[in-house]
Amino acid sequence: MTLVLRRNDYTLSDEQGQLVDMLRSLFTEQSTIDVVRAAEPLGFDQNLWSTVQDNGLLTISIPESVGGDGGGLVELVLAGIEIGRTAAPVPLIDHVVTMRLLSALKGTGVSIDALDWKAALAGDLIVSLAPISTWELGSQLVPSGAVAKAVVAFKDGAIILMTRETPAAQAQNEGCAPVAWWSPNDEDVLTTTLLEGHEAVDIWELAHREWRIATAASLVGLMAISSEIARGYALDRKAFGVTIAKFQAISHQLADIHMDVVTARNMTIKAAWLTENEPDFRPELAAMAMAHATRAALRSTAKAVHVHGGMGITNEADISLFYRKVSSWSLVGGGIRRDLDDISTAIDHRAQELVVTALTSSNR
Amino acid sequence: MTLVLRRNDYTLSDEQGQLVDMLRSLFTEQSTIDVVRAAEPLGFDQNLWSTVQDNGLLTISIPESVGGDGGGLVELVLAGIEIGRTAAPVPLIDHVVTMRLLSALKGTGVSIDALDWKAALAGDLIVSLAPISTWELGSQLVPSGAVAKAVVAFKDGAIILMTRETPAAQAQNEGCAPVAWWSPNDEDVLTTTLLEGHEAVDIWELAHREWRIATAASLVGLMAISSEIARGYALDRKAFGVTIAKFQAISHQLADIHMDVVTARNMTIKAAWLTENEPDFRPELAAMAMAHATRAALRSTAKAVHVHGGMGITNEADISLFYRKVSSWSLVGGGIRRDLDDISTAIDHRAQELVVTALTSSNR
Amino acid sequence: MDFSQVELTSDQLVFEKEIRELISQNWTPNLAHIAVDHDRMPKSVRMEMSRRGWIHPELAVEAGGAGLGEIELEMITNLFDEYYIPANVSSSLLIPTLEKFGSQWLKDNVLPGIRSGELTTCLGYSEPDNGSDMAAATTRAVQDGDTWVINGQKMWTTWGNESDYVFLLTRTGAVEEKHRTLTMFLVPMNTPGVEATPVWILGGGRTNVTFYTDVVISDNYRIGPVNDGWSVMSEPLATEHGAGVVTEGVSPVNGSMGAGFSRVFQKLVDGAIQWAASRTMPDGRSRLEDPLVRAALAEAMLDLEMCWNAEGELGKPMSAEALAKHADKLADMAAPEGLLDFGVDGSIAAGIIASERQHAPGTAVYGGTTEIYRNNLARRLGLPRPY
Amino acid sequence: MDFSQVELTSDQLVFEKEIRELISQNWTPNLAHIAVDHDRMPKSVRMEMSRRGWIHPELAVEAGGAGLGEIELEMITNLFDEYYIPANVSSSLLIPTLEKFGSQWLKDNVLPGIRSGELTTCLGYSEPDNGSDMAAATTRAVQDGDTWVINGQKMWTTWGNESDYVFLLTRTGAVEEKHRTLTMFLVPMNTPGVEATPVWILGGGRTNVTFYTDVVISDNYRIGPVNDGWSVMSEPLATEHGAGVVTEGVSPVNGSMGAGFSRVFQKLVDGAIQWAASRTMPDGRSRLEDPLVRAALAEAMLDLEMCWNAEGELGKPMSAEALAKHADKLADMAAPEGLLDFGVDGSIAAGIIASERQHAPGTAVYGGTTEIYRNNLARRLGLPRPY
Repeated sequence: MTLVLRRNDYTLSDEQGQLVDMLRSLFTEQSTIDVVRAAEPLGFDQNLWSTVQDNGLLTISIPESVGGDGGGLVELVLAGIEIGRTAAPVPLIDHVVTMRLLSALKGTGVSIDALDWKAALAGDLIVSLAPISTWELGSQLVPSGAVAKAVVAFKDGAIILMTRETPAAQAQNEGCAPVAWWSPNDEDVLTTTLLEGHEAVDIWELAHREWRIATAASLVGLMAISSEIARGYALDRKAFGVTIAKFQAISHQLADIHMDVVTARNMTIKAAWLTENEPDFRPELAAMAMAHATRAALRSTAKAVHVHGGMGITNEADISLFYRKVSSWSLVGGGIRRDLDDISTAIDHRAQELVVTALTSSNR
Repeated sequence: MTLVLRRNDYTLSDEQGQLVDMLRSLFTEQSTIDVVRAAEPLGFDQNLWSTVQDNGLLTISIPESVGGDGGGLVELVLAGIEIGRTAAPVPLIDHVVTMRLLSALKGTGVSIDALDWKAALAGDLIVSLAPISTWELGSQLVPSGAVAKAVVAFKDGAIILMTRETPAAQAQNEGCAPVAWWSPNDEDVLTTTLLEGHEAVDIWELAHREWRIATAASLVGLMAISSEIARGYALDRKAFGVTIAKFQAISHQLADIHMDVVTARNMTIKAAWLTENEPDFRPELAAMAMAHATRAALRSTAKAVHVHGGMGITNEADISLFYRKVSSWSLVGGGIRRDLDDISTAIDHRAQELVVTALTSSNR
Repeated sequence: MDFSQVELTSDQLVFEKEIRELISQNWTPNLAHIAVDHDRMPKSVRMEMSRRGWIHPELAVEAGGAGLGEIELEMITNLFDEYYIPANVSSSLLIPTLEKFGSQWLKDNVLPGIRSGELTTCLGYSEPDNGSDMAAATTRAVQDGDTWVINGQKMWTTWGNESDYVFLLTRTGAVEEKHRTLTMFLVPMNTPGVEATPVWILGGGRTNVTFYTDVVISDNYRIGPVNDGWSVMSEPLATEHGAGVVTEGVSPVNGSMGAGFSRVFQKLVDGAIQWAASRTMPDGRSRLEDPLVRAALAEAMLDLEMCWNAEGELGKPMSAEALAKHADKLADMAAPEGLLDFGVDGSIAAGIIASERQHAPGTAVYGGTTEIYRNNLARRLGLPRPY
Repeated sequence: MDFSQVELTSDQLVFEKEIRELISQNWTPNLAHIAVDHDRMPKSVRMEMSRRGWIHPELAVEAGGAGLGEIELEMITNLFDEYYIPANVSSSLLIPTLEKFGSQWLKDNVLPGIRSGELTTCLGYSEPDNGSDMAAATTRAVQDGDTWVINGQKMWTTWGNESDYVFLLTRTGAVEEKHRTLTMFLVPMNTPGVEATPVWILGGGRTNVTFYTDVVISDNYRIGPVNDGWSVMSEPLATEHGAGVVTEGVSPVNGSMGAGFSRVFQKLVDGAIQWAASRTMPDGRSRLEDPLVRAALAEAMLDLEMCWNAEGELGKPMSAEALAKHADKLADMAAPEGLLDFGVDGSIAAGIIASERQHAPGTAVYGGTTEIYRNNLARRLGLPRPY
């Protein structure tokens, strides 16, 4: 038995810091709360999408070999956090994760003729992923499926590509996310099988992990901004003659929110770095990042609403908008129940380790 | 479809009030914290048991036909709460529930020759129940099994009676409850089959429900006294110049404890009355009372300890004793996981009702 | 102690049948609309109920009721719930207050209509800058001979756009004097200068901001002594909070608000059960057989039973928090469909879950935040007032 | 950003081997004893470590260390954890404080021994009537020429029965002046008048009440200026709380206390996994295949990962609360065996669960209650001091 130590460095490089600054100012300026409101109910703003395209944000995390800028999952996560902070109505995460998957397929020699690659790379054609495989429902509820013309899914052991002339109709939801039901059996849908076999499973699972991590990042952003809004309100609002932030019943809720934000951010960053650099190490980290971001975002935005008292539940209040987004963004991936199922693979791994330890410890 | 209304009357009758008063003063005087401490680690005090015997408490809830006083489950629950309030080291609940089961068997003509009935009725011979059937473990962990010479269990569709010359050895536990492993395969154990078939299942299940409800009652008592102790400490203790009860972080915990006590008490009383008077109505109420009392007692006593700050975790502090008792008293019945399993039978019942409603509502 | 079923008398069975008919003829239930606490009973139903004395059936016939009892009142509540009709709330709170503090003129001219249910009321307590801290009210009432001139603004005037009267908390002295310079009025909403502007809330409900601009009313509309508004308001407020509920009888013990939220909670659980019953696992078995689904549903049912057993004031915070917790948990259980709005393809009953997730945060603030309830409970436990 | 595995140098591999040998020769792990925070590193191990400069290996050889780095320090922590050896805590906290505030005499005569680990210390902050409110300390130090006379009583003097020195908070002025009349000393525990009485706590650990009766010490033992004890104490206190941890390097980011509790949490989870692996369901399959067991274990693992990702001060309350939550949940999962003490027939690893349920409540108060941590965090977020 030998000790294994790992580094615990969550700091951003200078380049990463600059990327965050750029994204922060871009989304803060362009994705104002008015823009977000105006983009409802569909949850998509074409102008903002054009800005995203024009600023080259769609190729940041795409390999150079297929026309991208060579960045990785970590950069996508940093973008995801900034998108979450303004609830930006653009399908950047779904699109880029899907393009990364398709790039990986291209890398193994799969040809993707059913898709106009150049248009997709530029974002003129939006693509999305169907992160879970609930084919027992007949159709799949697809994030960004109401704005995408191409959806990549996993069915019967194969990675498939579904395309339509126009996006599917949105399935209405409280968060006004552009989710839609897609089915290969739909007569408007053209389906191509891209890859089958073990390699397909591996590539798909990695893409699924990337989707969870990047989506977790967007939830981190939602929580972070909710935390700041609630803090600001608690400092401003007076009751019984004092600022309500002086009440422990309020300030401790704000402390709890902060703990959730920090841990969710750190887990997401760690999962991104390790998935990118050591995909075989602790594959459960992606599901952990998503599960924690989901529950933390659900409870933190609820607390942030509650700290506002009655004002929080009015549609006028910004905080109620962020609250609404959370469940739409998080549940479309199947929810914590499915994440826990994947996390539980770590139980079997650990059970084996413990048996090994028990055996070896007598030989110490 | 016709409306069904039920009464919601939780008040005690005069007789019940008098019983509670009598029990309160008896246990407060006789089962002092010093007595409880001195009875550890076994968790049994012979003097207190003699007092219980002398005061006729063992026959309160036993039918007159078999030598009892004719009271019912509600009276046993009221006794259970008072026992819990002092963590009284006597196996009254396990004994009486088991005697009620044996009485029911007698009522159907089963003869119980393996047991000295008179001695058991008087409490000179302690009997207990093995509330869950975890025979996959080989043995059964039996509450009061370390002080009982006879244990009734359910195995392979039959109600069985196990007897020994001396009680089994205690299995050590943090709460110092007299639990012990019992097995019909043990050479010291004489096993008799009392009843098989459907009737056995029904009688057993009712006894199991009674055990849960009466045990829930004892947890209610534990919580209630913990609540009072914590409240008293919070009023006395000063920090930062004021009584700590002025801090919302403290007072809101005390409020939460109180909510748990009230709901656990009411659920237990309601379950007892309905199990006694309408055993076929909502059979899940027993498991609900036990599950809620368990979780409420676990969290409430933990909060009561925490309100004490560092003092709470010292062995000298009374509150730490009540905290220790909770898991031993509650988990020996199998824990909330098993309760939820029984509660879930109500899902199937409700699913059927909802189908019926859906069908009939169109005929309104 | 008694939890037995109430054997309805033949009169009561007739009563039930009549109400069912009355509702069927005047109302179509909207199954998508489970959280009805911001809607008002439809006027057609109310007028028919009122004509029969059934808005407050427990009152004597002469007093506008029907000389019936607690059981009939509970029957109405349950039937309204069954048909998704909002219950009649605020007016009931005011009857004892008007009887005790109302001017003779109010007793003669307004109270009968409130008793019978012909007239409706709403509550004007909170203000934009004063939510739970009502003693900080700034809406001003200035006496001018036999009349009063009112200026100010109220928040959360639910039903303010469709009520005949507002039970208004006003300031009649220095704000610094807190609860010692408050005065209550029953202001006719059709008085010039009263205006209601909608405020839409999570879940789609409507409440209002109401504006009072140079509203002139007769002194007849005053309730209780000048500057004694705190005493006048405290009883209906306590009743709203669910205080003083007796733990016997046929009414639920968890207070009016707690019981209302528990009824919504029941519908949430029913929706989740219907979702599970209509879904299969990949292996073809019903989701009702999925151990994790069963555990989630069993936990929800357990908490529902817990809420019904919360007494009086405890009912509201406990049911509000249980509702929010299980709206989240059941949405997760039913993910991804749990996020879909009612009526959307694939949502089936899951729309109830999504809608309840939107409704739940409000339940934790209506009638005072859960923090205020815990403060109040702590006081009742003999703990000192928090800082 | 970097989460890569550290490639240990050949020197470091030798270092690891040497420590393993050193431990094996001086220590037998007690698997029943997972919560070791109230035990002290065995003296035989300590002396061997000290001799090699490994108590504070990051210090220069001249300073009592071994001129090694952060990695070696982290290796020691991990190896101690593997062998169930309590870590060296309080003395490390004091080195920077003694360097900054210690008298020259202390620096010359005591600091070297503390650096090398030959001398051990304990903390004397809290008093029976003042737990988290340290500015209310009443243990009095009165100057008498070149000496001080100390009288008072301290609570929670963990290791007070086996330390060479106590870092003592005393009152040197009016109590009403709160933190402005406090003075710190490093009192030799073998001074006449110092006495330690055991206080046994949930889980079986020992801490102490220490009594100081006419304890006379030289002024040389004073640390920092008279009446400036608050400044002297604040840095080690903040370090104990986990403040200022940088989020880079090989150390866990969740602070020393948080990391310690997280390591215990890992053992709890491991114990629960071992329970599940050794149990079968009635149908004969392993409990590891029970969906509800899997869900319970997965949730615990999720929270464990969350705790490792809590930064600095957050590590302690989050890991304390996660530990308590899962001790309860896993005890329930393993019921009825979850209630049995370690080593009892049928308990197998479940004894860890029962023992952790006893240990957990303490983690929420050591070094300040979770409420104090939340107050502090709120302050760091720019919120006003609570009432």
